[in-house]
Parts: sequence; structure tokens; C-alpha cells
Amino acid sequence: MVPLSYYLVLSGILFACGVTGFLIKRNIITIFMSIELMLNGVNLSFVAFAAHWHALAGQVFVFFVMVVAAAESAVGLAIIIAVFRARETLNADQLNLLKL
Amino acid sequence: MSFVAPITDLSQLKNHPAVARLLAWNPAAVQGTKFDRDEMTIHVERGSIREACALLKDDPACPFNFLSDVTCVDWYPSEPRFEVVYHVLSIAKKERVRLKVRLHSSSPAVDSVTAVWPGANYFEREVFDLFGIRFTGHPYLRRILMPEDWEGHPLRKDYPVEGYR
Amino acid sequence: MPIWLFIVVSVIKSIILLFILLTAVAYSVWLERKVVGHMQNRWGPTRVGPFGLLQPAADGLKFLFKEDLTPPHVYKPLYIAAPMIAVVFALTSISVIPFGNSVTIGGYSIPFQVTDVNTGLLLILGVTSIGVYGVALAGWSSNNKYSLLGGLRASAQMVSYEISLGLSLVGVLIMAGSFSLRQIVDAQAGHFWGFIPRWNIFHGQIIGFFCYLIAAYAETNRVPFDLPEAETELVAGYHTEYSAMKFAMFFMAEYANMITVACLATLLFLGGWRGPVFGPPILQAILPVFWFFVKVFCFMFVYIWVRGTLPRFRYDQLMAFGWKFLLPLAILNLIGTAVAVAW
Amino acid sequence: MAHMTASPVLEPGQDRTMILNMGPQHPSTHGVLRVLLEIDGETVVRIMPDIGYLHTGIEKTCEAKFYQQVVPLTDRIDYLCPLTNNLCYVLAVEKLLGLEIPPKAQWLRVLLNELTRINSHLVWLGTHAMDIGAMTVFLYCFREREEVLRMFEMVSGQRMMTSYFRVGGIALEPPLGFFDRVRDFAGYFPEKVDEYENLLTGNPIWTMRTKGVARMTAQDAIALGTSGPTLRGSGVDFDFRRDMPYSSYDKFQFKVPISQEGDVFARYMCRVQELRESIGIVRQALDGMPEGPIKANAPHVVLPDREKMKTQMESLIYHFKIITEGFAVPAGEVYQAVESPRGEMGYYIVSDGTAKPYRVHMRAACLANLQTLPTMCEGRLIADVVAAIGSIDIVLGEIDR
Amino acid sequence: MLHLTLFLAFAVVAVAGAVNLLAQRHPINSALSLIAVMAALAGEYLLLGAEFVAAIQVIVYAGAIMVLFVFVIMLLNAGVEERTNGSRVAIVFGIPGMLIGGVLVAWAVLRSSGGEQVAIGALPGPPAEIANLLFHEFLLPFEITSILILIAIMGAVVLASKPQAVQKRKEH
Repeated sequence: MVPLSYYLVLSGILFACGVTGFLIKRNIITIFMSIELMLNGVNLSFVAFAAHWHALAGQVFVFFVMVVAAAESAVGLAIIIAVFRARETLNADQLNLLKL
Repeated sequence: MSFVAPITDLSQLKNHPAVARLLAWNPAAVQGTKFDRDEMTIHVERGSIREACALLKDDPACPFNFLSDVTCVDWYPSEPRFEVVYHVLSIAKKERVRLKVRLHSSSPAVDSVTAVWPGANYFEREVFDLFGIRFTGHPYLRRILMPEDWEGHPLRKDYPVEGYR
Repeated sequence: MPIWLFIVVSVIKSIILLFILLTAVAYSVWLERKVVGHMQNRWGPTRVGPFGLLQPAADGLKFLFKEDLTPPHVYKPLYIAAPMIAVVFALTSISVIPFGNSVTIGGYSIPFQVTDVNTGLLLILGVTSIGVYGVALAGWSSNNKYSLLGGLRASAQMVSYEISLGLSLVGVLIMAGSFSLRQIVDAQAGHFWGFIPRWNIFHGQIIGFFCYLIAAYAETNRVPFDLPEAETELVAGYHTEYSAMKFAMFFMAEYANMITVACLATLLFLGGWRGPVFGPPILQAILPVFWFFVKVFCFMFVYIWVRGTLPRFRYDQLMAFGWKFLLPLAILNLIGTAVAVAW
Repeated sequence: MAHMTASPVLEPGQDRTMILNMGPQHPSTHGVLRVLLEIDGETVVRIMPDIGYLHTGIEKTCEAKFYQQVVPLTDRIDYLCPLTNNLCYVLAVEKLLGLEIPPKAQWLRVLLNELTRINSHLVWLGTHAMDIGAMTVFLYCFREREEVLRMFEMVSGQRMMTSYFRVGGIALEPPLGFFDRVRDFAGYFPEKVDEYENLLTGNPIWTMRTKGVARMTAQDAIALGTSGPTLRGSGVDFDFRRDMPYSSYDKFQFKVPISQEGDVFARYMCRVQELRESIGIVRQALDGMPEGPIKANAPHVVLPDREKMKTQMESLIYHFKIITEGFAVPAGEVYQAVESPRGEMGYYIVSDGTAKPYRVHMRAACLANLQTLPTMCEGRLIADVVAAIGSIDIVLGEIDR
Repeated sequence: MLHLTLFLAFAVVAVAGAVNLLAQRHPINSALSLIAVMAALAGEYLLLGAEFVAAIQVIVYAGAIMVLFVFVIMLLNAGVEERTNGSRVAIVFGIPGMLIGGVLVAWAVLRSSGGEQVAIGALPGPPAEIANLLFHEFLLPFEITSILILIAIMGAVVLASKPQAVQKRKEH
């Protein structure tokens, strides 16, 4: 038997790591991966709550989060490719102009 | 074995389509002709080979539109030392003519015919590689068979068979 | 069944299964060389043992004792990890595949399966989808342009065809109403008009089977979809820089994947271990397993047959085929099945 | 044209292109061809063939040999059609000498030449199909090729480096049973061609991979100096055997297959149909084989028969003279072209009147055909480069000489 | 007890993966650690009885989304991340800040909800029930996500395809 709070703490740690990565990483792809990490952390809490409250809706939300993550990564990676074509760099510090 | 002696008299050969065409254009460009063993040879003046080729290629009566081959013969030690040989074929009329350009060893250079036939590219590079003839106007005149840093031109008659030591 | 007994039985089953699987991998290589050899007017292996039967052993020994070269410019951690990833995930997926009914030993009913998972099919799909990393990382970490192209081709191809593969299975899932492989096989029991077995392939899933067949060939990088390792274009694709045991791991992974795919086809479309069962109890226990292996063998034979017959696709044609032909076909099959079941 | 401006050391351009060095050790560059590809993903942006890895200086070597000693060298140029090279060389020397060749020798030369063409086309078909991934065709083709090679071995004692033709005729009478064997082969070979075609011609993947791929127009083909099936695949109806006949090819009935599309499939169809035409010529040569000598009546050029040499003083002297000091060839120059399996195989020989050729130049069909690669492949995919290289049927021995 | 052990094992893997994601400078290593995190989370889902979600986690996240990431990293041949002054500042202030914040949150969570337990296999989530929920109660959101996906696909295709100018230049 594991207390619900353990899951929530794990979820919080993963989310915090995601935020940290988002802030400190310079590679745009890694930044993107940090976002995925945050989403994963949130998913864990969803599933844990679903188990805790005996409500399957939590799992359905995870499903939706995944769908959104898939859509987001498709578009995001396409943007990264487009930006990389124009600028020849993946460093977020150098991608500070909106103009291509 | 029966031989027909080569015909070298220009007046006898001026009815050949290629000769006629070149004579009509510029009689000075034709330095000599020879008809030997059923093969027609025209010596073309060095400066006019590209125009001569272009002219023969577009000949309406007998278009010599196919460049079979470009090669060279080294007549060392006599001068003019090099003979660049072009074999041109008419696909429509099934005629072949050989054009020759004589080059002095002091300046072994001749106009490239790649502008007329892009297919001359590799052949001219090969002649450059093995004989050291320069083709002015060639888009990419580099060694083709020998290594880039090879010394000398192997098919020249004064090239030592074992290479320069 | 007490937990310790469960663990012991599971370990024993795993070991037996691993042994069978590795032997099957070795002998499917032998089979391929032999069959393709005969198709191509030659003999295949003949020298080592009768009919070259010991050839796999000789090959294995050779792989084992070859010098394991690591080219100087590779990215070492991934270069070493990639074949392991490939082979581990190829071998894992076999664990949920049932080979037959259960036998009763000492009062306990022991199924011919390492573990019966409710979502067995999903697990296999998940594990095979992770198998892509082995190929992709091998291509990338080798620091070789041919390998990189092979890796890129492999990941694009496998991700694309996975969709068709998954969708072609949904028809079967709708008909069985379960992800459990055992239940899917149980749903295929019985006969039409007394003699045609009620396998899914005869039960409206012929298009699904066709889609699965093609997508499976693409997933396992086999002719005519062997672009990631197209030797006439990319030398050897993603495993150009690999040698000795690391190369052998890719080789094993490829054949293990083929076997998994064949097992899955047997379970989902060809009625699994169903077949005529007769005789004494011991025979009744063994025969289903026998039928299962016969069907797997037939599927493998078709694999090899195709290899002896077809040329290779081009990259853009492969992608167009997957997205513009196979995927719509699989979706149509799915819709058709859904409508038929609902009606 | 694009291939004119290719630079030797390809540098990656903009848009993240990559330089791929295909060869000289690569499974599908048919020998030691090196192709530099600038690729963007899988698309080929620029392509540049690099040759010379097999350069052996045969042209230079020829200048140090007697005329009859050059024949074995010609085998080594294009090792897939040695007899065609033999033929082209001996025809050129015979033209220089003004020799008349007896009909039986001419017909035998035609017969063996067509077998050579079958041999070469079989290797081409096998390797080309393997490049595109159809491995079985390769082994089927080699099964028949093996039979052809055995026939070569039967007449000349060698499978590949035959050196069977001599200036003034043919080295030896073909052995007993040779003609039966060829007839047998000619009987079953068309079925085998059907077998290859069953595997390829109608195969959807094969047509997808070849139709519309690596196109070349007739103008480009002529301008680039291509010849043989590569030229005829683009719709130019020209074949030296029919249009500028040599070695009594004008006495044979055959069609010259052409295709209009100019793609890989067109060249494939041309060659496959040539296989059928060639076996037809072989059959005609068998049926109409004239009787008579196989060597010209020119004792100072043609080696005497072994029998005569042992019994007649005169023959012995001729033999001794030819072997030790060769035979003088009248001064002059000739260019003799034949239709090799790859296209126009031409020998340009300059004689200065001595027993050694002053200059021998081989016009290699492949050298010109190879130049078409940039025209065919730029803007296409890597897999198409492989198909295109296969479809122009290059032999590096001939290109590099 | 077994449950807790398994939970801790997966948790350690997940946290280690997440930290490694931050520590690694090469994006491909980061991607691989993220895959490890996802696999560990799939394990956690299995512990919570969510078999379907676990499978989907592996298939969609690890098998598709991360393959896409790895593919892009390979395609762009992304190299090692450059260090900049900005990132150093972020490390000096950001990481301690995050750690402190994380500990505070954890403390709060643990304090407020210490006693409630989640049993192993507490909620069997058979696919059929999830499907029922998805296609009845959540039908509208489901359809909206499908439209979202469609738009995303079209956007990705438009964005990743080459600009016209580049293609024009290629043709010459």
C-alpha cells in the first residue's frame, strides 16, 4: 500500500524537473522535452487521483493530455525544423527574433 | 592484299559533304584532306576547330551530330608534335569523318568543343590527363584517370615507361 | 498457487521459451538460407552437419570469436547500447504470446505462456514500437553517413507503418472484444458449415490480414521494405559499422521480430493453436502447440518466399504506399468491421 | 548543363546538404566507380562521378607490343565482352593491312560476338536487378551465363580472357560438339528470358522503380555521346551492326529494339529484347555456317597451322618470323567501331609502318555513357542513382583502361 | 510491501531520468533519459491498475512522440549544447530555488494528506470501460481533440515542407 501523497510528490518532483529544464536548458529541443516531462508529471497525478477516487475519468484525462502532447510535439518539432533551416542554430538564446 | 593509294588531293575530295561545307565557310580553315582506307580525314586549322565542329554538327544536308571520340597522337620528336583527333559521326547519313588539329609542342592548347558537344567533356579531360593538351574553354579541365598529383603525361612518347624518378 | 511457485514456474517457462526462441531464430536463418537457396538455383548451407543443420552453431561461434571492432569516431555509449536495445525488446515481446492451451501439472493449471496479460496485444505493440530505438540509435551513433541514412529511413518507416499495423489489428479486436491474446484465440473457435475453421482470416478479416502482412514486412525491415539496410544503396544501412556479436544482436533482433510477427499473425488471424486435436491426453496437450508452430512456419515461409521474388521499394514510394494506400485500406477495413459487428 | 560546373571537391552547400561518398568500395557502383553525391535528405542535389581507380595504361602498353600481342590486352579492357574487343581490334588491324577474311571466320566471329553480348547482358541484368533488390534474377542470369562461359572455354580454353580472334581469322577451329552445344543453348535460352521477364517486367515494384526514373531525352543522349542501348532507350535508332555493318553482319536478319521513353525501364526493355535478337542471330549463324578456312591467306601475318609448321619449312620460317619480329603493317590510321553490348566500341590505330602499333586508342562506350549520370540523377533520390548506374551498364575496366 | 518497493524502484528510475535529462548536454542523451522516465511512469501506471494508460504511455509517448524527437535530433544532427552566461545564472539561482520550492510543496502535500492509501490494482481500468467513458460522456472533447490533431498534422506539414524559394533554387 502506497499513500497517495507519494505519487503526488513524485509527480511534483517530475514537474519541478521539467520546469527547471525549461529554464536552464539552451537547446530548443531539450526545452521542448522538458515540457513533455512536465506533462508526464501531471499525468501521473491524474492517474493517481483516478485510482484514489475510483473515477476512470482521470485516466481519460491522461488520454486527452497525450493527444494534446502528440499534436504539440508534431507542430513544435516542425517549427524547430523550420527555424533551424532559417537560422542554422538550435540555441534558444540566439533565436530571439520573431522574424525568420 | 590490295591497296588503294590514299587520296590527298583537295580538289578530288571537295565533293565530300564535310569538306564542301568547311570550304564554303572558310577555305583557310581546311589545311589538308586525306581519303585513306574508306576514311575521310580533314586537317583543320587550330583556331577554327570549334566553329568547324559547330558547322558540321548543324549541316542541313549531312549533320555530323555525334561526337564519337576525341584523342591525340604524339609525333615526338617531329613538329608539329601533337595531332588531336576528333571522330565525328552522322547518325542520319551513317557517315564518319575524322577531324585533326596539329599542335606545336610549344603551346599544346586548342579550343574545347564541349560547347558544341557536352559529351566531349570526359574525352578532352582524358587527353589533357594523358597528353597534357590544354583545352581552352573546357569547364572542368582536371586529371581524370591519373591521380591529381601525378607528374607528367603518360601517353607522351617521351614519358619514361617507369615514370619519373 | 503460492507466489514462490508462481515465480519458479515463470522463471522456468522464461528459460525454456528463451531457449526455444533463440533456437528458432538460429534455425529461421538456416531455413531462410536453405529455402532462398533452393529458389535461387543453389544449395544453401550443406557443409556443416547433415543438410548444413549445424550451420547456425558454426555462425554463432564465429560471431562469438570475431574481434569486436569499435570504430574510433562512434558515440560509444549509444553505439554499444543500440544492439542491446534492439535485441532485448525483440525478445521481450514473445513473453506474452500463448503457444497453446494450458496443461495441468500437480493440480495447477499452467498455460503455455510466460504471462497472461489482459492487454497482451497492446504490450506487444508497445514493445515493438520501442524497438525502433535500437535501429535509429545505431544509425546515429555510428557516425557514418550510410548508417545515419539507414537509421533515418528506419525510424520514419517503422513509425509510419506502425499506424497501419495497429489499425489493421483493430478489426480483430472489435470481433474479439478483448486485448487478451488468449481470448482472441478463443473467439476463433468453431467452424463454418462444419469444415471451414472460424479463423479471423476466413471471418471477414482478409483485408485486415493483408494490411497486417504488408505492415509487418515493413516493421521488420524485410524485402521489399528492407530500405534501412538496403545493401545496394546504403552498404548495410544502420549496421554498417557493426561487427561480431553486436552485429549478431541486430541479426537476432531482426529474426526474433519476424518470429514475433509470425506468432501474432497466427494468433490474430489464423486461429492460433486451433486445429484438429485427437488421441491420448498427452497428444491432446501437445497437438495445439504443434499446430501453432506449423502456422508460424507457414508464415515464415511466405516471408522467405517474398524475399526470393520481389525487388525493393524506393523511399518515397514506400512512404506513399504506407500513407496513401495501406492506411486508408486499414481504416476502411476497420469501418467495415465495425459496421458489420454493430449490424 | 549542371554537370559542367561540378567542382571536384564537393563542399556542403546551403540548406544543410551532406556529401555522401559512394564508392569506390560500394556494392552497387559496379566495380571501383566513385560517385560523390551532395544530398539533401534522400534527394540528390549534385552528383559527380570520379573514375581512374582501375587505370592500367593499356593504351601505353600496346605501343610496346607487336600487333598480335595486343589481342590479349584487349580482353582486359571490358572483361564482360572480351570477344567484342578482340573483334574490334582485329578488324582495325585487318583494315590497316587490307586483309580479306574468309566467310567461315566472319560467321564464327558473329556467332561468338552475339554469345558475348548475351553474356554481358546477362551480367548486366543480374546486377541491375540486384541493385533494385531482386536477388533471384541475379542467380538465374548467372546460371545461363555459366553455360555461355563454358562455351567460350570450349573454343578458346578460357572462360573470360578468351583472346580467340587473331589478325586474319580465328585461332583454332571450334572443337567437335561446340555447334551442338550452342544450338542446344539457343533452343532453351528464350524460355529463360521469359523467366527473367516474368520476375521483372510486369512486377509492379519493378515498374515503379524503373518507369520514369532517370530520364534522358534523345537530344541529350546524342549531345553527351552515349551509344548502344543507352542511346536506343532514348529513341535514337542507331546500331552499328545494322547501319555500318562489319564482319558480314549485313547478311543477318535482326531487329534493333528501341524505346522512346528514355528512362531506366526503356533501357531495360531494349537490352532484354536484344537478348532475344542476339539468340536469333546465333541461330542464323549456326544454320548458315559456311564451310572453308578460318584464316586469311596471308602467310606473313597469319600463323600457320601447327600441322604445316611441323612439315613445311616455309611455314616454320613464317612462324618464326611472326613470333620473333611480328609483321609490319603499312603506315596509316584507321578507326573501327563495333557495337559492343554497351555501345560504340571504337579502336583508333595509327601505324608507322613497323611491327608495333604507333598508337592504339580505345573509344570506351561507358566513358561517354557515364557522363549522363548528372543529367539523369540530379534532383532524384539516392535509390534512383543506383538504378541509373545499373541502367547504363558500366564496366570500369573499359572506362579506365 | 511489494507494492511500495516497486513504487520506489520506478520512482527512483523516473527521478534519476528526469535529473539526467537536465544534466546531459547532448540532446540525444536527454531524449533517452526522458524515454526512461516515461517507461518508469508506465510502470507506475501499472501499479495503479491503469493497464490501458500504461500501454498507451509506452506506445504513444515512448514509441511515437519520442521517436519523433530522436528523429529530429538525428535529422538536424544537433550537437552538444553551448554554455552561455544566461544558463549559468539560471543554474546558480534556478536549481536551488526549484529544490527549495519542491521540498516545500512535498512537505505541504505530505502533511495535509498523510494517511490516504492507494491499493495495488486499486482501480482496474479495462479498455472497454475507458472506451465507454470516452465515447459517451467525453464524446465532444474526444471529437475536438481529433480536430486538433488534424489541424496539428496540417500545420506540421506546412511548417516542415520547404519554402518555395529554396525549392526554386534547387530546380536550377
